[in-house]
Amino acid sequence: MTLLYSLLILLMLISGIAALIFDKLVNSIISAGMVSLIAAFLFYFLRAPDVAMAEAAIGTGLSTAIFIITLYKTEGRGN
Amino acid sequence: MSLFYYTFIPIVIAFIAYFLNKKIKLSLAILNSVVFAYLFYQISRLYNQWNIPHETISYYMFDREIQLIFQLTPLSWLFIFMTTGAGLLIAIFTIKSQQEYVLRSSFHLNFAILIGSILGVVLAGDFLTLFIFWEIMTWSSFFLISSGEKKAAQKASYRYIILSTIGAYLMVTALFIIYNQIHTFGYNQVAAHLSGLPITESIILIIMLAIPFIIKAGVFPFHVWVNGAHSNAPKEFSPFLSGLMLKVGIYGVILLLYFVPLYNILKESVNYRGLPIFNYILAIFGCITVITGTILAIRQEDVKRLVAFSSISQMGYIIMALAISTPLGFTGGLLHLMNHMIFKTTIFLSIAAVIYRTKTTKMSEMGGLIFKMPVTFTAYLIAIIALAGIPPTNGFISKWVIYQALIDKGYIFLSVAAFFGSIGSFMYVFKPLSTIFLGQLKPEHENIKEVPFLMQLPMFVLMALILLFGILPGLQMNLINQISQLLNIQPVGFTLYSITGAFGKWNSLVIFSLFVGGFLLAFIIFISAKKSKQVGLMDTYTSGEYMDDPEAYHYAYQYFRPFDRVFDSFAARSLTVIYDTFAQNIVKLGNLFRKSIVTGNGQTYAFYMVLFIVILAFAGWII
Amino acid sequence: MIDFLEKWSFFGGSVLLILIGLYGVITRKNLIKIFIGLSLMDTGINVLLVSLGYVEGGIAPIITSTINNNSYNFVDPIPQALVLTSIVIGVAVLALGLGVIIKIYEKYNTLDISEIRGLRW
Amino acid sequence: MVNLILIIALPLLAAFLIPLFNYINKKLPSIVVFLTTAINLLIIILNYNQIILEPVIIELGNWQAPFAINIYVGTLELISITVISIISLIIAFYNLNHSNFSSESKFHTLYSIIIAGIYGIVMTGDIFNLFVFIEITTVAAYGLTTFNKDKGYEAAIKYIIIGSISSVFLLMAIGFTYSAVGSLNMAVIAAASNLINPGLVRIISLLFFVGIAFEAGILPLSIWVPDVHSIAPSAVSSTLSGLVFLAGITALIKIFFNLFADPSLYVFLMIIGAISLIIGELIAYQQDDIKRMLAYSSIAQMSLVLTIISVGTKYAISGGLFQLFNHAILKTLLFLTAGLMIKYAGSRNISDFGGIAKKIPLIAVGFSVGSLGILGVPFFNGFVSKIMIVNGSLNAGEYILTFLVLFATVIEMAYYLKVIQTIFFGKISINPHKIVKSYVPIIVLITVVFLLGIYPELITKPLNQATGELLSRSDYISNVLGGM
Repeated sequence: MTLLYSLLILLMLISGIAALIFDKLVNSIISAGMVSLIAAFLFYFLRAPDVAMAEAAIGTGLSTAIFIITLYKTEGRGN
Repeated sequence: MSLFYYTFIPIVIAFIAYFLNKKIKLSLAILNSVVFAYLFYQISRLYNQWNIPHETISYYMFDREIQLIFQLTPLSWLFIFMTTGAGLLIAIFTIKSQQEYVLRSSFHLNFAILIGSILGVVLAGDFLTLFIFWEIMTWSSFFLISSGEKKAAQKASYRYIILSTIGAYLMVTALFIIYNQIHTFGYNQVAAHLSGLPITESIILIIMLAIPFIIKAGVFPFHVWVNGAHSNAPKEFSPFLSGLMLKVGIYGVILLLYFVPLYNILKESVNYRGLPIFNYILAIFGCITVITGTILAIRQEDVKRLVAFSSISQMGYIIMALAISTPLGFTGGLLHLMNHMIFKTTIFLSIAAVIYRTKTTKMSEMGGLIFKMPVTFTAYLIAIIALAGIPPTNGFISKWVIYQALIDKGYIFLSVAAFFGSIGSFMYVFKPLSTIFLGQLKPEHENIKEVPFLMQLPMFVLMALILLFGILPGLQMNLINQISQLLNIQPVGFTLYSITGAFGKWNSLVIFSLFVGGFLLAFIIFISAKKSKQVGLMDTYTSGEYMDDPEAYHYAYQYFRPFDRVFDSFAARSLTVIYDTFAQNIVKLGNLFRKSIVTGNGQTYAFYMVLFIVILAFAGWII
Repeated sequence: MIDFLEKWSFFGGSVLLILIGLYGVITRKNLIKIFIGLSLMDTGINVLLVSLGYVEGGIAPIITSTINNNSYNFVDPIPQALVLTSIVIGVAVLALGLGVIIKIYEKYNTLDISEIRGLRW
Repeated sequence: MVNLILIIALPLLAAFLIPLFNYINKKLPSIVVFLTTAINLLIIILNYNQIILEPVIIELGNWQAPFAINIYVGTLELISITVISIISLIIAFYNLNHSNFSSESKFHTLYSIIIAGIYGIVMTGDIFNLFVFIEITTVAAYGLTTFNKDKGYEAAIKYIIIGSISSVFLLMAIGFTYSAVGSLNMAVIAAASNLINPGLVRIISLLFFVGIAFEAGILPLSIWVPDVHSIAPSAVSSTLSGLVFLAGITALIKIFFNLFADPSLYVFLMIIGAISLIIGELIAYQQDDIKRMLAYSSIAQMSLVLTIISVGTKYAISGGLFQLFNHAILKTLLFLTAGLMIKYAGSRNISDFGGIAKKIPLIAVGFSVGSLGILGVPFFNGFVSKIMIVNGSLNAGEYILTFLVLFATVIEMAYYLKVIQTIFFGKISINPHKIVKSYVPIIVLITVVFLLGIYPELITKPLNQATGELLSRSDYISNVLGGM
């Protein structure tokens, strides 16, 4: 179990770094969403299902959505 | 009337008058004159009532009540009498003279506050009261100076307030160091505490207490504010600034050295030639002040600047006389203080009258006003005779006593400086006389009239005082001896018209008779002689060239050039530059911070945050 | 190794995530990336808070059908409540920030933070 | 006794009802905000006599202290909320005439929220609640910053970035505290703080410091302040500078005196404050934009307060606190009058204010009263606090600190006097714009300034009591926890 957590955490860190180094903003945003999603899993494993649900809905869904909207309204408009 | 009200009546009336002023234009000036006249009357009735009790007001600060004490002594009576007297004369003068002046109402408001605060400073019975009113005095005079019409007034007042504040903060620091040990600000308790401390510590504290007074008195090396402030202040305020404000600084020095007898503590320190080192240095500074003021005064082209430097040099005399702390010196200092106040106010008022009519302060732009403004001319003439120290005026007597004191103690250098200043004063006071009043009238001043009567009145009063005290110095000596008795200084012998010096007696009545005789003789010769020929001012010859700038050829321009040339290198080494450089460096440092820290980039700010944590963590907060 | 991971993986991982986010905020020039960095920091702190309240072998502090008499066996609910609040606050700030970013883009026509320096000194 | 929780709840309630009121009448929101602040003042006045006798603790949901979120109102908090309520009332009154923003109801909503947040920061006795109120305040402040469309967004984005980072640090501190103590109640933490590993305490206090000081005007953290304060509308600037800073410093005081009273940390606070003080003053001197100048001056003043309070003796703390409250009053006055002058002159530059005093005398007088108060002229409220600061620092033997404080005042004098000279004695160089002149707030504030200057015991007596409470932690702990 511990190894699984550690791997998840490693994955989270890697997606976090990836979110920062990707050139295309869309990829960054999706990576950031990944981080939130993994965090939601971690919350679940930490016996916090309510927080996990909130994180999944808000962190992964809502945040990513508003990032995408912002991107669309700014530099993404041309694409 | 309670002493407390003397300080608050002018302040309260000033605010009432300020609001009245919107409706009735002259109400402020007239109301101020009436109030000052009333105060003057009340204060003159206080003479000889030295045993009226102290008054206290409690002011809750820190965690206890602090008593603000007001008390009356012969010393403080002298100063409040002079303050209200000078204030009254100037208020009367301003009724007419300020009709075209835009900042009139602010002038009167601040002037009344200033008078009230000076009364507070002088009547204060403890250091905190002194400090509070001292600050109010500084601030109101700051506003008065910066309400001058010239642009430079703002810079001058700036320099004034910064220097004064530095002084005041030194004083407050010293006061609170003492307060924390004895929990009182009373004069006697502070003195008693200081005499119990180790000598170096108490001397440092005494110096810190003395510096604001020395700054206000315009003594070298803090004289840098004086000329700017005097020359740029409103023309009606310069007389007060020079005549009285500088003297309040002297009051502080007297207060510290004699009234709160810190001199007794200083006596135990290192002595040099029979004087405590502090006093000796003060005397030397006074002497430097005399020389600097004189040399710089001679160079000036602007009449108000010239008189301002003359004030500096005269303050040097007073400081010198007080610092040598012999009975004769003390008497001479106080005499000169009173007399300087009288004649310097006269000079500045007559100059204000000239400015009122000609609207300029440049000497080379005036000339020949003697026929147009005879009263002003007479006032100026008598005042400069007093300033130069020629009998039968009051200025002579006080200078005579000071010389006696200096020579008696054998301070050759100081005596030479005093003589130098005296001779220099002949030169610089003669310059305005000959260039403003004598010489030829400028074409544009053809229609000038004498100033209105209300402006002449103060000048008449002051002229009368100059001659009165010149003939009957005993009037002043009476009060001075009372002060001396209060301060445990041996009184100087005197009668109504004579003073006993170290090397003999001065009898002013005899001298006065001689002078009157001489004057009458000269007058008869003048009447019987042939009239001189008048030449037009622009009737100047050059060698065949057309003159497009006759101003530069005016004889008043660079009047004492040969003399100035001797001291050119001295005058170039200005203290002002040092002060300014220091201030500029601080400003530059600030600019450096601004440009390098506040970059405007949000990311940099975030980085500072991280850096801040890291530095704190490794500077010992955590590790 | 496993012991070390068990003890430190959540703590270390969340702190590292915060530091990664911080690094992103400080180094990335693009405003959206900066806000991604901020949201990473938020996520990191949330994981940290929850892991601080985690009790080994405890059960979730929610009412379930399983009967549990041992009240010490619950995972501490307070940090979870804190994290819920913090998530909501975080997303509110994020939304506000992104709204401001849109306005900034309309005004400056760039998302490069080093070019948005009208206010300085 | 009226429940004190109302003074937080009322503005929050008003905030969410304002859209509704706006629907009824466009003028109504500002009146509602005015009324809520007035009611708050009334509540505080009604409770004043009781709280001054002994601290009031209100536990939410009728739970006992360590378990429930509680509100603690001791003397310090009482003075703070009194000052806050007076100033917020004055600003709300000012807004009655001056809020001509296109989205007026939003402005009033956010203003109500920020007021509620400020009260919360001051009164709360629970560290997570503190975090929530700080976030409420800052989020509302982000919103209020953007009301000046021109550069408001730029200021807001910097504010948001810095604010988010520090909120992470604050949250981290709260998490560590909770994991070490097992409670979020300030009194419990205070009681347990001696038992925690001292290294951890230092880490936690550093994180708390960073998380809160960014709202309290300490320089490297509060470097966003000039941008935000100079761009935001005047009413907001005065709220941020007067009240939010007050709340921030109050929170810091609670953290460093009640929670983790570790005297070895005070020296750091003192040095940070002193550096921030000098740099703030030096930069303020350089400014030509009057509101930026005032903002830097606020930074310097707050640093001064922090420095003096961290001396840690009774006299120093009461002096610093007095300065804090004076600053709140004076900066409100300064920002309101500066805002009116800016509107009148149509420019933010000090050099364009020449001779403005002849046209709008009361506003100019208000500005100079504020400046002279900050400079500590006798019979202005700043004089007493300045004297108390000097006394406090000398009493503790901090001679260098006294020197720095006085040196800073001299610089401060230089730049405030520049403005005063320009507005009174400068030459008129503008073509004035028409403005709504609101005299009542200015007159009220001037009156308060002189009242405190002439009768300082109005505030120094309660302040001594507050200082006594701050310095006796055990009383605080036993007050909250009862016999536990």
